[in-house]
Amino acid sequence: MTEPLVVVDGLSVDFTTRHGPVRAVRDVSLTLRAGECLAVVGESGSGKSVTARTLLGLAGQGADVRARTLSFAGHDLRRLGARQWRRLRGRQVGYVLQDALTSLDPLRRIGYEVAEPLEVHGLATRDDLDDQVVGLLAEVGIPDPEVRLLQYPHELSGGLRQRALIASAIAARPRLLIADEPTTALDVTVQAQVLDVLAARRDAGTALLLISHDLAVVARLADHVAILYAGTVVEQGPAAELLAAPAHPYTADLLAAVPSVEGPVPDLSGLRSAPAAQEGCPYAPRCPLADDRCRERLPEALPYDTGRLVRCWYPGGAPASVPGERSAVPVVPARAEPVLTVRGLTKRFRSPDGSHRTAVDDVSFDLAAGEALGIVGESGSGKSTTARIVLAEFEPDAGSVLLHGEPWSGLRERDRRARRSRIQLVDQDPLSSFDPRYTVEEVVAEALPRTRDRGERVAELLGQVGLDPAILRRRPGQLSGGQRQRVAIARALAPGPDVLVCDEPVSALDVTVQAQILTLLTRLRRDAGVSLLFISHDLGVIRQVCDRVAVMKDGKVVETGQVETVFRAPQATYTRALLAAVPRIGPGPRVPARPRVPEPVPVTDLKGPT
Amino acid sequence: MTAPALARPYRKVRPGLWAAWAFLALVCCAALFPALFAGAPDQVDATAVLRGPGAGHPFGTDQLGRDILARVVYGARASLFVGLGSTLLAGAVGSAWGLLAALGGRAVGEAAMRLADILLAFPGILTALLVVAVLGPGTRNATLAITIALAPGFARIVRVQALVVRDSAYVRAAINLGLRPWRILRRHIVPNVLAPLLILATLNVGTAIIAGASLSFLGLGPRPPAPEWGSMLAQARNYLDVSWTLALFPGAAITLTVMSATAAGRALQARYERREP
Amino acid sequence: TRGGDRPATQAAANAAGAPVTGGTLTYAVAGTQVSLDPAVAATAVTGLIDRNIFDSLVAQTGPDSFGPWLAKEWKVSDDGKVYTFTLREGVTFHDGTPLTAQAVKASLDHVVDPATKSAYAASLIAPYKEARAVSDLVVEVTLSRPFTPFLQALSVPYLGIQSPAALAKPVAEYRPVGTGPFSYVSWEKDKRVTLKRNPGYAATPAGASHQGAAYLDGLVFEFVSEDATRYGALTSGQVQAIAGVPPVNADKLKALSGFTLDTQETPGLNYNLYLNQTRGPLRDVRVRRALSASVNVEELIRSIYFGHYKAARNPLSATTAAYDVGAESELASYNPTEAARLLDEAGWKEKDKDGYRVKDGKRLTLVWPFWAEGNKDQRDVLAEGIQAQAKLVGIQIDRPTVDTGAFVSKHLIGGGYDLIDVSFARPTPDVLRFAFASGNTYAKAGGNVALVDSPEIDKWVEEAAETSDPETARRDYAAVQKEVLKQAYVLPLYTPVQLVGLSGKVRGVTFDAQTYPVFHGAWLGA
Amino acid sequence: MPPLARWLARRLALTLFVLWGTATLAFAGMRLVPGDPAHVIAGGVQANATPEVLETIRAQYGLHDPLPVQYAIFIGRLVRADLGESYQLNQPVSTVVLEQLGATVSLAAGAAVLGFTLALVLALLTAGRPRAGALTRALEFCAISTPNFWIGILLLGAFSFSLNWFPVLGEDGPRALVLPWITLALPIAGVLAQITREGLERALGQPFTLTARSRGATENRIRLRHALRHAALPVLTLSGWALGELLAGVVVVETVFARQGLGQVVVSAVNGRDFPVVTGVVVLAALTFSVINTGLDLLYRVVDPRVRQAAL
Ligand SMILES: Nc1ncnc2c1ncn2[C@@H]1O[C@H](COP(=O)(O)OP(=O)(O)OP(=O)(O)O)[C@@H](O)[C@H]1O
Ligand SMILES: Nc1ncnc2c1ncn2[C@@H]1O[C@H](COP(=O)(O)OP(=O)(O)OP(=O)(O)O)[C@@H](O)[C@H]1O
Ligand SMILES: [Mg+2]
Ligand SMILES: [Mg+2]
Ligand code: NI
Repeated sequence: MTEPLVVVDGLSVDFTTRHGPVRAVRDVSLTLRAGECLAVVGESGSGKSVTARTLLGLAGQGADVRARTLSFAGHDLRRLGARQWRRLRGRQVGYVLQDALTSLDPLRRIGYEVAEPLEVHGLATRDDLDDQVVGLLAEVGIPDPEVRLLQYPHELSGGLRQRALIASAIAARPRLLIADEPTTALDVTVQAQVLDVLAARRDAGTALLLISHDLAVVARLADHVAILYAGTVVEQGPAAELLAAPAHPYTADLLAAVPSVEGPVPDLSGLRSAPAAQEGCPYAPRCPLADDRCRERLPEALPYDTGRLVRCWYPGGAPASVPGERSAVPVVPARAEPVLTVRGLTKRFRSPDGSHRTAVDDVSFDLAAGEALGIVGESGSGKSTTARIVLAEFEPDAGSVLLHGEPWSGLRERDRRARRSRIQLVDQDPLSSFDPRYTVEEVVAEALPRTRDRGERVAELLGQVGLDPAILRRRPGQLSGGQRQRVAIARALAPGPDVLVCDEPVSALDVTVQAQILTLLTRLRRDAGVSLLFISHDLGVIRQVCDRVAVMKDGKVVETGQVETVFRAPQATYTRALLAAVPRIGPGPRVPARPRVPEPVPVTDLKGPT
Repeated sequence: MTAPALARPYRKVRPGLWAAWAFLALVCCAALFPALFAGAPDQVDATAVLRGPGAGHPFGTDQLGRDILARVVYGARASLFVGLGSTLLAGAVGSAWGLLAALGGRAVGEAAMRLADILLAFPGILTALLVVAVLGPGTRNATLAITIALAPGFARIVRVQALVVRDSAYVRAAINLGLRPWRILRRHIVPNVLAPLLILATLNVGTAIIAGASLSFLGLGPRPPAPEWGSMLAQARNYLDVSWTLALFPGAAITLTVMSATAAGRALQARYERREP
Repeated sequence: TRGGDRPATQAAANAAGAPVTGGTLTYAVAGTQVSLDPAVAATAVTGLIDRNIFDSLVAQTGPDSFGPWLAKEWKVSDDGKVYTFTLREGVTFHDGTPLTAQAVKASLDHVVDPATKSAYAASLIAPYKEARAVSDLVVEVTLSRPFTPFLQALSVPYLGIQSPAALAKPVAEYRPVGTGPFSYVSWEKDKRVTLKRNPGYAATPAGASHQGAAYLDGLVFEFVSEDATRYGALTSGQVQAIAGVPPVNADKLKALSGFTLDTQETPGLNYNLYLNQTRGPLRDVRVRRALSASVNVEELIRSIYFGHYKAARNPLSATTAAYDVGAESELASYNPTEAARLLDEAGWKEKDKDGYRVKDGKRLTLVWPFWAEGNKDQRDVLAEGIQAQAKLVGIQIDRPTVDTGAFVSKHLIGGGYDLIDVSFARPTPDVLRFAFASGNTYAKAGGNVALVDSPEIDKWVEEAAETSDPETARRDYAAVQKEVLKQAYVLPLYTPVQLVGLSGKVRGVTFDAQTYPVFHGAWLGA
Repeated sequence: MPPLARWLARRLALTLFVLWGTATLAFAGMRLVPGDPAHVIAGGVQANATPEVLETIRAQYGLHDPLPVQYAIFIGRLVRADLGESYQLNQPVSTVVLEQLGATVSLAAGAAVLGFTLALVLALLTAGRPRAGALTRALEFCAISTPNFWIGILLLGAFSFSLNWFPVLGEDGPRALVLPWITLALPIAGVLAQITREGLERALGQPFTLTARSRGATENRIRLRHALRHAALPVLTLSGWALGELLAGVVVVETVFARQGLGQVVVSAVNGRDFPVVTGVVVLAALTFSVINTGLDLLYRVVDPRVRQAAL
C-alpha cells in the first residue's frame, strides 16, 4: 500500500454558539490513500461536513479544532497559515459542497465558476481558459459544454449543476476530492450518473472522500466506510465487510432502515429515536443492547474482524433485524368500493416564455377503501400536480375526480367545503404548512370540530402518532423533522379522513426517522382504515407502504400494478430503467465505473430538484 | 442535507438597547406628563435671553428667555404625536389598502396598487409638502400629510405579505381542512400579515418623527409658540453664532428619540425573526 | 416747495482718503424678487436695485422737502391738480434714448396701465389722470384731485423714469433701462443681479455727495434670504456688504475689526400691530386698550433685538415728518393691572382652566394670521412673546398659518382676523391716511387694516393731504396719531431699522430718504 | 429581445400612467385649496391689486372656466409638455425649473456619489468583522437617526461659522458644495452601508462563498467578485428609495445652506400656492423617479440573471 494521503487522528471540533458549546466532532480518526474512496456515513448533524471542512481549514466561524495528527501529503495541516491554506484549497483538495443549488454562485455563469480554481491558482492563461473549462464540463459528462459555459446555475437541472460543481472541484486536478452528499436530492437515474463521474476520478488516482447519509449510495463507490454518529466514528472498515456484517448496533439499524426494492420488507417497528447521549456511548439511548456501562463510558475504537474498528462494548452483538414478510401491510379486499376515482386528468401550465406545458396528461386510477396506492416518477413528472388536483386545490383542464362516487372536482368551493375533511394531505415540508404563530396544540386542534373534549382528542391523536404530549405547547419550529411530520400526520388524521394524500412525506428525513414514519403510516392504515395516495420518487419507500403502484413519466402513467409484480417484472422500459438505477447495498465487490450512459436530461429541462 | 449552518456571530445583550428602551419611556413620559419634568414652556423672561446652561435653566434659555429644557420636554408631545399618530394611521390605512389589493379581486387590486404607484412615484416629503399645501400647516395636518406619504409604502408591503401568506402552505392546509374563508382570513392571513407590519411600523416611527420635524423646520408643521423640536431648530438657526444650546438640545432630542425608536424596532424585529424557524 | 438741507446721512464717516475708482461691490440682500420692472414689482429689493438704475423726477431731501433730480424745476397749480416739470437737458438713458417729456409721459402711463399689473407704483399715484408733453423738456401732469404726497411718490424708485424704447418692447423681453449711475447687465433668478457703471452719468440728485459717474465698476446684488448665512457671508469676506444684519449679531459685528455697522431708522409707519375694531371682542375699546396694556413692548423689543431696534410708542416712525412726540401719552402702555381691570370692566371676568378669560361661555380669543412669507426680522419670535404676555392677562392669541392666497382673500379682504401686523416704509406722514382713512381698507387697495371707520380721522387726513399749509397738516396729523392711540386701533411695536453691515473696505455708501443705501458715491478702499 | 421590449413597453405605459396620476392629483389638490389664485398672480399681499386687475388675471388664466374645462386644458397642455406659467414669477414653469435644475442636480448627484461610495467602502471594510464594524455601525445608526437639517446646521455652525473652512454662501465651486453634499449623503450612506453590509454578510454566509473559499480564492476576491454582486441586489432595490430621500433632502438642505435650487422653488411655490410651478415640479419629480426606477430595474436585471426571464 502507498503512503496515506490524509491522516486524521483524534480530531475534535467544538463550536461556541449562543446556546453554549457544540461538540460537532469528537475524536475522529481516518486515513485515506490515493485512488481510494473513503465514505463517511451518518445521519444529519453527525458531523460529516464539519470533518470534511476541517481538511480545508474551513471548519467555520468559532470552530475550535484539535487533533493529534492532521496531515495531508505529509504536511501538518495544523501549522498552515492563511496563505498556505489557500494554496492547498482547490489545488490539492477539491471540495464538492452539498446542495449544488446554493453552492454555485447564482449570479455568475457556470464557466466562471468552473474556471475559478484555475484562475486563482494561475493554472490557465486567458486564452486557454475557455478550452479547459469546456474540457472539464465534457469530462463530467455535461452535454453541449460550449453552451452550458455561458448559462447560469438556475438554467441548469440539478444533475447538471452537481456535475458542474464537480467539474469545478476537479479543475485543478487536486489529489484529494471531497464530495459532500453529491447525490442527495437527485433522481435515481441522475444520481447514478454523478456517482459514475466520481468513480472515474477515483479510478484516475484521486483520493475520494465521499460523504453521505445514504448507505446504498456509498456501497457503490467506497473502499472504506466510516460510520459517524453524533460526531463519533462508531465503526469503520472495508466497505464490503462492514456492510455485509455490521458490527455496531447503529450500523445495523441504519442498514435495516434502508428501504430496498428487493428482498424482504423489514419490520422496523423496533426502531427507536432519541437524542444522542452526551456522556458514554452516544448511541446508548437508542441501542437495544445498551447497559450501564454503555451509558457511562464510551469505548475506545477496538479492532474487530479484519482491519475494522468498532466503538462498542458489544461489537457484532446487534440482532440482525428480523425480516418480517409483508405481514404489516393489510391486504385490501378485491371487491372494495373505490373511495377515489380519477379519470383522465389533464393539467397544463403556462411557462414564463408563454408556451404551455402539460404537467399531467390523461391520468386515471382508482383508490379503494383501505388501499395504498403509490405514485413514483422522477422530478417534474407530475406527481404533485396530480395530488393537488385530487385535493381540489385547483381544477383539472380535463378529466374528473370522484369521491365516494360523487363529483369532487368541478364544484364550487362552497359545495365542497363540507366534504373537505374526507381527504387530507401530508406534505414533504410540514413546517411551512403550519401557521408560524400556532403551537402544536393549536395546529391539531384547528382540524377538530369545536367540541368540549377537543383537548383530549388532541392528546389522543398525538399519542396515536407516537408523540409525547409534552410538546403540545411548543411551536413547530422547535421540533425535529420527524416530530414535525408526526404532527402533520396527526393533523391530517384529526378530521377522520377517508383518504390521506402523502406527497413525499419522508424524503427530507434521515433513513431511521423515515423508517419510523413509514411504519407509522402503515400502522395507521391498518388501525384507521384510511386509504393512502402515496407519492415518492423513492421506489424502496413505495414498496414498503403500498399495495399498488403507478409509475409516472412526463405527466403520463406508464405502468400500474401490484407493487411486487411491477418491481419483480417491470413492463415499461422506463420502469425498468428506473429500477436498474436504484443503488443497492449488496454483498460483492464494489462496482467499477460504468461506461458513461447517454445524457437523459433534456437541455430544456430547467427544473431543479424538489 | 441542509446547508452548513454558518452560525452568525453571537450577539450579546447590548446595554445600548436597554438605554434605548429607557429613553423611549422617558420621552413618552415627557409627552404625557411634561409638567413632571419642567416648568412652563412659554414663560417669557426678557431678562434672561439666550443664556447658556446654568442653575435654573439646565439647558439654557432661548431668544425670549424661555427655558429650553421645558420647551424640549413639551416638544416631545408634538413629535411623538406626529411620529406615532402618522405611523398608526398609515399602518391602519396601509393594511386595509394592501389587504384589499391582495385579496379584493383583480380590478380592485389593480386600482389600489396603481394608486400606490402614483403616490410612491415621488419622495415622501414631496407628497407631504403637497398635502400640507392643500390642507395648510399645523400638527394635525402634518400628521395627515405624513400618513399619506407613508401609507402607500405600507400598502405595498402588506399586499406582498398578504400574497405570500395567501399562497402559503398553511393557508392551503387550512383550506384543506374545510375552514371558512372568513375564518382563514381572520385566524391566519390577517395575523400573519400584521405581525411583520407592526414591526415595520415601529421601525417607521423614527422616519415619521424626522419627517414631522422636517416639515416644521420648513415652517409647515406645528406653529410656535407651541414647542416643537423641528421649529425650535429652525429658529435656532438664526442664533448659531451666539448660542449653541439652542440648536443642540432639540436636535439631540430628535436624534436620540429616533435612534431609540429604531433600536427598539430592530430589537423587536430580531426577536420576531428568531422566533421564526 | 424746495428744500436744500443735506438729506442722506453720510455712512462710513471715516471715509478717509481719496475715493478710488474701480472694483465690484457685492451686496447681499434678503429676499428675492419677481420682476425688475419697478412699475410692476412691489418688493423692497426691487426698489433697492432699481434705485441704482433709475433716476426719479424729484429727490426727497428731508422729511418733508424735495429737490431737483431729472426735473430741474417744477410748478404746482393753485388747485393742486396740475404739476408742470421742466427736465434737465442732455440726459440720456442707458440705451442712448434721450430723456424727453415724452419719455416721462410714457413712464407714468406705463405705471397706470392695467396691463402692467402694477403691484404698488400705481397706487402711489392713484389720482394720476394724464401727462402731457408741453414741449420737449416740459411735461404737465394732471391729477383728478389735489394730492400733496405726489412729489414724494415721484421720488421713490418705483416711479423711476424708464426708457420709452425699452418699454415699447414685449413684456417677455423687458430690461430695466434708466438714466441712473449703474446700468443693468444680468439677472440670475433667485441668485443675483449684476449692474455696471454708467460712465456718462451726470444726473445726480439734489444733495448727492458725489457728482458724475460712480466709482465702482460693478455692483452685484446677491440674494441670500437666510439671516445667519448672509451674516456669515459678510464676516467670511464673501460679500462686502449685507442688508439686514441680524440684531443678535450686530454687537459682534461692530466689535469685529474690519467691519462697520450702519444703522438707519426707516421713516413711515412703524412695525405696528393693528387691532381690527369691527370684529368680536376688539369692538370694545376697553379690550383693545387692555391688550395694548398687557404687552411689555419695551422689554420684548430689547431682548429680541438686543437694543438695536427701538420700541415704538407711536404708529409713525420718529424720522417721519409730522411725527408727534406728544401722542404717546395716549398709548395704553404696559400695565397688566390696568389691563386686568379693563377686561373685568368689559365683562371678561371669569377665567377658564387654561387661565384665559371667558364671557358668556366664550373664551377671549383673538386671531392673528401668520403669513410665513411676510415673516422677517424675527417677527414671529416677537409675536410669540406677545402671545405669552397676553396670556398672562387672560387673552388667547391664535396664530393660524396662512398662505398668500388665503391671507389676501380670507383675511385682508374678508376681514377674518382680529390682529394683523404690518410695517410700511414711506417717508411721508401721508401714510397715516393710507393706514387709517375709512376709504383705504385693504379691499380698496389701502392700508387701513384696523378697519378704522372714523369721520374725524377721515376729515383730518383728507385735509392734510390737500392743504398747502404745513401747519394745518401738522396739526391734523398729530390729531390722528393721538386718536388712533387713544382708541388703541394700533399697538406700535418697533421702528424698523436698516442694519447694514459693511466691510471696512467699503466707503462712501449713503442712504436716501427711504433709507435705501445709495452706491453712487461708494468706492472700495484698501 | 422581445421580452425586454415588452417589459420596457409596460414600464413606459406605467410611467405615463403615473405621470397622468400625479398631475391629476396635483391639479385636484391645488384646486381644493381655498383662496383665489388671482391674488397670487397679481403679486400677493403688497400688490393689493384692484378688482379690475384681478378680473383681467382671472380671464387671462382661465380661472373662470368650470373645473372640467380647466382640467382638460391643463392636461392638453401637459401632453404638449407645456407646464404653463408661474403665478408668482411671471415666467414659464419650464424656464423656472430649468434654471434651477443645474444647482439641484449637482447637489443631488454629488451627494449620491458620495453617499454610495461611502456606504460601499464602509461595508466592504467592515462586513463580517464585528470588531471593526461596531464603531461604524454606531456611527451609521446616528447618521440614520439624525434629520439632515440638523446635520446641516451643525456642520454649518462648526465648519463655516466657527472654523471658516468652507464658504457660508456660494453657488459656484465645489468648495461651497462640500457641506451640503455631506449633509445629504450621511443619512443615506448610513442606511446603504447597513444594507450593503447585511447583504455582504448574508452572501459571505452562503454555500457558494464556502465553495469559492474551497477553491483557494482570497478574501478580497470573494468579497469583490462574489459577495459584492449579491449585496448589490438589495442596494439596488433600495436605491430608488435612497435617491428619493436625497431629492427630498434637497428641499431641506437648500433651505439650511441658503442655496438656490428646485427645493427652494418648490417650497416657495407650495407656500405661495404657485400651482403651475408645484405641478411642474411634481410631474418632473415623478418623471425623474420613474426613469431612475426603470434604470435601476434594468440594472437589476443585468446583475441578477434569475429575474431576466421573469415577467414584470
Ligand atoms: N459554524 C457552526 N457553528 C455552530 N455549529 C455548527 C457549525 N457548523 C456545524 N455545526 C454543528 O455541528 C454539527 C455537525 O454538523 P455537520 O454540518 O457536520 O453535520 P452533517 O453530518 O454534515 O449533517 P447534514 O447531513 O445535515 O449535512 C451539527 O450539530 C451542526 O449544527
Ligand atoms: N403552478 C405551476 N405553474 C407552472 N408550472 C407548474 C406549476 N406546478 C407545476 N408545474 C410544472 O408541472 C410539471 C410537474 O410538476 P410536479 O410538481 O407535479 O412534479 P413532481 O412529479 O411532483 O416533481 P417533484 O418530484 O420534483 O416534486 C413540472 O414541470 C412543473 O414545472
Ligand atoms: Mg453536511
Ligand atoms: Mg412534487
Ligand atoms: Ni448693541
